[in-house]
Amino acid sequence: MSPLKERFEGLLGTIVRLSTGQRILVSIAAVIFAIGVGVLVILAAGSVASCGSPALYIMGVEFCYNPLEVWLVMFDGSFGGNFEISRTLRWTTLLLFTALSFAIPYKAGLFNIGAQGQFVLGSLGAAVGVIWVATVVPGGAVGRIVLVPTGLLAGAAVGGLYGFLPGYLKVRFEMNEVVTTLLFNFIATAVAFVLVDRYFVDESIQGTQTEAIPEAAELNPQFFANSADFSLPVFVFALGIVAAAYWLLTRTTVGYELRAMGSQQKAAIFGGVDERFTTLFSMTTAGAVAGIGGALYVLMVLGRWQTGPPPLGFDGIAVSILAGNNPLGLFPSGLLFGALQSGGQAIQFQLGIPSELVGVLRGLIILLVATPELFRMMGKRLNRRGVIDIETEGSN
Amino acid sequence: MSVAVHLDGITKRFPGGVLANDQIDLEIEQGSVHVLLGENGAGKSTLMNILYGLYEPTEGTVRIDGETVDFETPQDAIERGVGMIHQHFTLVDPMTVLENIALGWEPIRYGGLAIDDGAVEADIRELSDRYGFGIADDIHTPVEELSVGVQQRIEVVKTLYRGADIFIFDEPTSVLTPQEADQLFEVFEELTAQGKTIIFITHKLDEALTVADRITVLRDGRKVGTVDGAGTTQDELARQMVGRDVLLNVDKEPVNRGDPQLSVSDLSVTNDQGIQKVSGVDLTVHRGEIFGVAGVDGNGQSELVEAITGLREHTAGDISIDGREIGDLSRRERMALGMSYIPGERQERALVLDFDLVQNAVLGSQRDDQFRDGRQIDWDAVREHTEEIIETYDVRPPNPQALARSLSGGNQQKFVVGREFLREPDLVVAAHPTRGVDVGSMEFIHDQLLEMRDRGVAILLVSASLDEVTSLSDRIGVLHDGAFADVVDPESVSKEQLGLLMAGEQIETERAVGPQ
Amino acid sequence: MGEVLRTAGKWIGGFVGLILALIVARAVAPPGSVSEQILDALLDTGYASAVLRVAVPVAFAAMGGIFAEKTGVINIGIEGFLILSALSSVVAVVRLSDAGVSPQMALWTGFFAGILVSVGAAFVFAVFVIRFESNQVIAGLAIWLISLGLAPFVSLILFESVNSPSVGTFGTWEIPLLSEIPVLGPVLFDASPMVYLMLVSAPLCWYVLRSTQLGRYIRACGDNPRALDTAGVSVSRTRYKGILISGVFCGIGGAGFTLGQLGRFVGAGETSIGGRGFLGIVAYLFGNYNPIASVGGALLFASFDALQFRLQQIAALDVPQQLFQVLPFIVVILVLMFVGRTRIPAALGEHYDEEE
Amino acid sequence: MTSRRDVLKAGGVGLTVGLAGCSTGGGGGDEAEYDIAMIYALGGTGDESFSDAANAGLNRAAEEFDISFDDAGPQSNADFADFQNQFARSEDPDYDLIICLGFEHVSPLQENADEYSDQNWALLDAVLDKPNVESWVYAAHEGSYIAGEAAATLSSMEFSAGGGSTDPSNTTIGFVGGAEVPAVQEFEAGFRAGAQSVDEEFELLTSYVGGFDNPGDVEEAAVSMIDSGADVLLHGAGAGGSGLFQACQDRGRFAFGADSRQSETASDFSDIILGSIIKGVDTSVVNAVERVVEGEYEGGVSFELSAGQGGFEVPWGVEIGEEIPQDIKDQAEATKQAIADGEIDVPSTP
Repeated sequence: MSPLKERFEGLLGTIVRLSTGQRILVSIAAVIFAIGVGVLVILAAGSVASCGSPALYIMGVEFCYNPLEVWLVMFDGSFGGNFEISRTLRWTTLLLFTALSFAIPYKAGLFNIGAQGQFVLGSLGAAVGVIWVATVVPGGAVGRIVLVPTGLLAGAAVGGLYGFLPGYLKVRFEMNEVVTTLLFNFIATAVAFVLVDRYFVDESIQGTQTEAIPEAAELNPQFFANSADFSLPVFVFALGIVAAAYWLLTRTTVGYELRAMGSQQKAAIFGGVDERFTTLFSMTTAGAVAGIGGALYVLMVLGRWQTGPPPLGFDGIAVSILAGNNPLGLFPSGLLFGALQSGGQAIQFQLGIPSELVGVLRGLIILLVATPELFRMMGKRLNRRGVIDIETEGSN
Repeated sequence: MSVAVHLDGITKRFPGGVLANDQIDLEIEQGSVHVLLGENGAGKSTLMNILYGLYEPTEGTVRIDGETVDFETPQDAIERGVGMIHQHFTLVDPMTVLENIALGWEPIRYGGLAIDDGAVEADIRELSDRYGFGIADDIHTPVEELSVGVQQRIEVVKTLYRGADIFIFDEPTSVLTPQEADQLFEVFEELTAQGKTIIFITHKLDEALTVADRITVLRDGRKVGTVDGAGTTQDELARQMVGRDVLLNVDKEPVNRGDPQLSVSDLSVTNDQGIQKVSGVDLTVHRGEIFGVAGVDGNGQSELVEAITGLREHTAGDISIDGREIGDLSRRERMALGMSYIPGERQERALVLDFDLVQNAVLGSQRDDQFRDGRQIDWDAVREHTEEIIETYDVRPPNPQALARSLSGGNQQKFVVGREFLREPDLVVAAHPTRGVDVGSMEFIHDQLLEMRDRGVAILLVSASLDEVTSLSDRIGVLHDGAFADVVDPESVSKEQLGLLMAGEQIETERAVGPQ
Repeated sequence: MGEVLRTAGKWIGGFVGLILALIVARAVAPPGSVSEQILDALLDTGYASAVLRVAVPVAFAAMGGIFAEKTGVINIGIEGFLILSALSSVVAVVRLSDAGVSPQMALWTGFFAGILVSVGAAFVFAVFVIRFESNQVIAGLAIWLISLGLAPFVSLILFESVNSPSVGTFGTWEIPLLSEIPVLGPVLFDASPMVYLMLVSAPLCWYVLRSTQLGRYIRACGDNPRALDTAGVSVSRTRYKGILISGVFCGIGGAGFTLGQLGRFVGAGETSIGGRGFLGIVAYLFGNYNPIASVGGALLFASFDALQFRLQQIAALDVPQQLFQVLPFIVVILVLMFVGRTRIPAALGEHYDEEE
Repeated sequence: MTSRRDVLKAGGVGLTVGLAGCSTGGGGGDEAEYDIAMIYALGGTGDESFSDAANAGLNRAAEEFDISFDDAGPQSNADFADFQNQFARSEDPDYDLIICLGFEHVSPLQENADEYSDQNWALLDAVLDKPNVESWVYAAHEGSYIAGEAAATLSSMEFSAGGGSTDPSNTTIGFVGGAEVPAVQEFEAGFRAGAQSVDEEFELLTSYVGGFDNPGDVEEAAVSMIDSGADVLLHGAGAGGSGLFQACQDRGRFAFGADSRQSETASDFSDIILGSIIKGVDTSVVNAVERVVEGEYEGGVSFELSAGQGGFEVPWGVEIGEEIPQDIKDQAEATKQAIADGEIDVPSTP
């Protein structure tokens, strides 16, 4: 028995042991808390920044930003209109994939911090695959029927392989997947850059990017603003994948074995679960799902592969953790982060407040959700004072 | 003699309502060996952790040498001369003997910029000589490289180094051979001769009688009574411990031995650290018999069991079931051949504590056709099966949705036994099947084992409890240092002879009956 | 102690042997060949100086990581501490310079301000993982992500750009006489104060962990917290100390890199820290939690990185620069694969309840 | 500069999308006649170089014409498309021109130029052939030719000024670029050609660090060049360029800046900055705005700013420029004229 394994069993313990209801409460509390801290950050930033006419006076102190205004603009920028909604849903769609890429291995007791790398290489695989296949298939509807699945499969294959590798290193060499997946992100970015720069670069324009994918492969906007790079069928497809993951985890034998492995490794092995198989399976599936997300980023959003992808892989971790790593929670959680992403662009655009604020909120939410004990303590304290009356005693 | 420790009305209630100690009064005389006797969970360790400052009592007071003390941390206790040697050693494996002994009590120099290791070393040598511990050569060796017996002596030296006058030993012999245990008891004599006081926690009656000046029996968190070591008997103590007469002898049918079911030949197994723990073991378990494996914990029992059940690879030898070689088969394939396994570490291995009983009921059978519907698990079938286990094996509460974690030890074990027996196995490997369960559940599980045997199932029973092994088994293999010291007939061998075998010594007895 | 000296001797001997082998190879390499150019680049004293310089942030991150992990707390947030310290040191210098403080004074005050902020962040992290029992991996990840957002955010608010203005650097300290020694002088005795600090810190950390009371508590805390607890030493207090020391080193890494070398903070992309904290984690895994070996790992990685810039200038070579930068990651994965597992503290990642 | 908050206050809280802007400026206040939007290169302003030059041009345009402007700095490559979208969709104000800075805009603009065919766009430092896009590119290689010539002359003689000095004993100079793309490679090509016009023996050490926000790597690359004998270095590394200045300052060598007057924008290093190659980013911004204001905007054309067209220039450093021998400056003027006259043909690829 590797000591690594035991240490992570211990790690997973606190979060796993909460009931579903408690977990939902913790998630909601974390979001509210993060928004509260966000208010403080905005006020602090507003008191430091220089501006002609302050937006707010509190006790004689000038604040350049009014937090209420910021949240309103953020909301407006996420859901205020057809374009905003589709932009939000675009991020939500992609986040569902990277979040699933964290959630599935988590259920098997593994931390996949590598969704970003799997996403990057998956997207490159999809772009290159589609461009290659496009040379032999006609355009139009026929091309679409061939090219879109090609892109998705290529993304899944490359991403899956890139998820398989850390799984293999763990199974064969007992290497900690937290470290390997973390490093693999950096390696992926470098490899993708060099590959594109040397072999797939589009000579006609500057920059490190592939050619544009053929029009037949592009997943064009449907039912939504044309320029929002969002396609409703793709969104439905994403929800379908999430539903499939839920089915896999709760209904199937493999899913059962995976959860047993994640919940209590020794017992799973006692029950005849093959540790190597569940590790490889969950990591490969995770990589493939992130790779599909990458493929959709190319097919639906960018239309080509380009350096400097957004950090969807890391956002996915936040989405998954906020959802308690439960596929059923991914949609609301993904929607929240999609809205934050979208709203972040809006506050930068309209108020001049850096969209990096969203990055801070994202980190805060992760931190707080990973700390259920904090809320339990607060609950106890409030309970004792008689402010609220809830069952706060843990199950252990 | 003066009284070293007074405990007055100690009560300890844990969060969640568990009452571990209930109004316990105790007086321990200076320079004596005082045994705290009780079953697992009787509250012995909790009481001593209170004396050692690890827990704070909910009620009651502790007095040392007549003076009331209020220990908040072990540091406080240590400063008042109380030392504790835990069942699980509190040694830091990669650190040296010196570093371990001095931990927390380093003589610092230059305002904390350095430690006077020379002074520590001199002290250790002096203690080692005075009490005859013989650890002077190992002072700069990492403790992980030393044997268990030496590690325990280091624990004692560590406690002495901290200036302890009162020693608490928490089940120190469970990891020792009888001979090592005897050495420990000699250390006790040395210590008491120098005026030290010893509190010795155990659940082994013979040990208690061997060393005790006085014996206090605890049961269910309450004190039953204190007696003089010289004036009591095993039977008397046993009755006090469990609260009634224990039936040490189980009624069982004469053995009806069938064909060999499990055959192991020349089996060798290594542990995680690559140290050979099982060397060249041969054994055969026939249908309809219980083959018992006795021995002090740590002599290769767990490695043997893990190799047979498919949880650990073996380095040499053959394992076969019903004549079929299974050495290379996975755990799942072995289960499919009719092997059931009741592990000792029930909470770690046999149950997923955060799964409900339904999900636990299918653990191990998740790929059987009975519970499958294509790729899916047929949860309706599993639920029915769960209800059957609960009903047949009297699991309480009878709620399939209950989390395994929420059940008591006995009920958890009954559930496991039920699940494994309902698999209709041809071979049962039971390791410490009644460890930590209440007496009622223990009797129930013993009955179930015998019933399986009488139905013609082959049973390999491994237990640290000699009583359990001798009363249930038809033959007993005594494991010492990874090999069978002998295979004997329980009817024709005394406990003393078994003890010698466990210590690795040969005895003259009639050879075990039946085919080998 | 004798064994320690023998080990040190072995390493120094091996290093000298390597240099000698390179010199011999250089002597026999055909004039004007690419291999001659590569060997020239390797044997240059400027290259050796570059290796020391480039190693600084990675080495301090590694030492910081060791102190946290030795107490049993996984610190993935190292990168975040480096980022926070880098930014705050620059902010302090800018503010102090605006207030008319002399440049060197401003730089050193800024350096300590960076460390202070890093320690503050480490304290918050410690409270979360010790008091509130956060999942350590996720909390560390969160610290990184928060810093990655917060630093450019603050920079934008204060400087109206994710990048700070330039503030200058400490420059190099030339040690009289010693710097005159041929070859060694310019490499070891005409360097940034941060390089000296690194070279002093490595053996110091090693000594502290090995031979001081705090060091032993820290080691015991990560391997068997119960042993420490039963010895009457508070596990959580020891963990607080370990994490705060971790914060100090990460602060030196971030501020020292920024004020010792870059002279500004860049918040675009992965910030000017750019994964050096993660490289630190890799370095201590490589060095098996030994501070000296881990700094050696950092130097090894730095030697790849510094080599890459030199190889790029050899026209005949076509060096994929991006791949070179991730070479340390690949090397560490290969080392862990074929040389063996690191021995991690046994209680790493586990919360310890003092009264269970 | 007036604050964007003024705009916000005017609009109240219930905002409509399109009230854009990181910073709003302009002589005409809120009721300016023309509204201009600008989207910077990745990372936005603060690079002391490319994006800052465009920002300077915008401010200059705001002084000259009756315009107000809004701008935005993308942080990931998905932002380019979104920001283009957002400005183009805006109706209040309805932007008369959206200026996109840098080659990274090309790919999303291909789509958005069609999508918003009524919108006027200007693309800087790259070419896109669309009827509603005017492209502006620069003859940066010609500017770097002049710098290369001056660098080689100084490198060949004993010269010291400010915090640096040259080493006449060898013929080595250096160039550190950001991404290896044509817009940067032309710096390298011109610099080498200029140096070799002085002496065929001159060798240009070259390194690309892969991005424009990485001063640490730029510094190491520059140090290794200095170690190899380079005494005058040029960068084309955007915000990373400060690393090159740092390396030169620490080691007493000289540098040429790029895109902005860096002896002023990076004033900490003015004691080693000989001069800067300005490819005319600010000029092109002013020109692009002027074409809209004057009603000359036609789209579908591209302009290359070269010598004599307000394109490149090489302003000498404010601190040590005066110490550069006059004959070198005269020669630079002559060369500039010769390039404008077509007498010298400067290569644009290495």
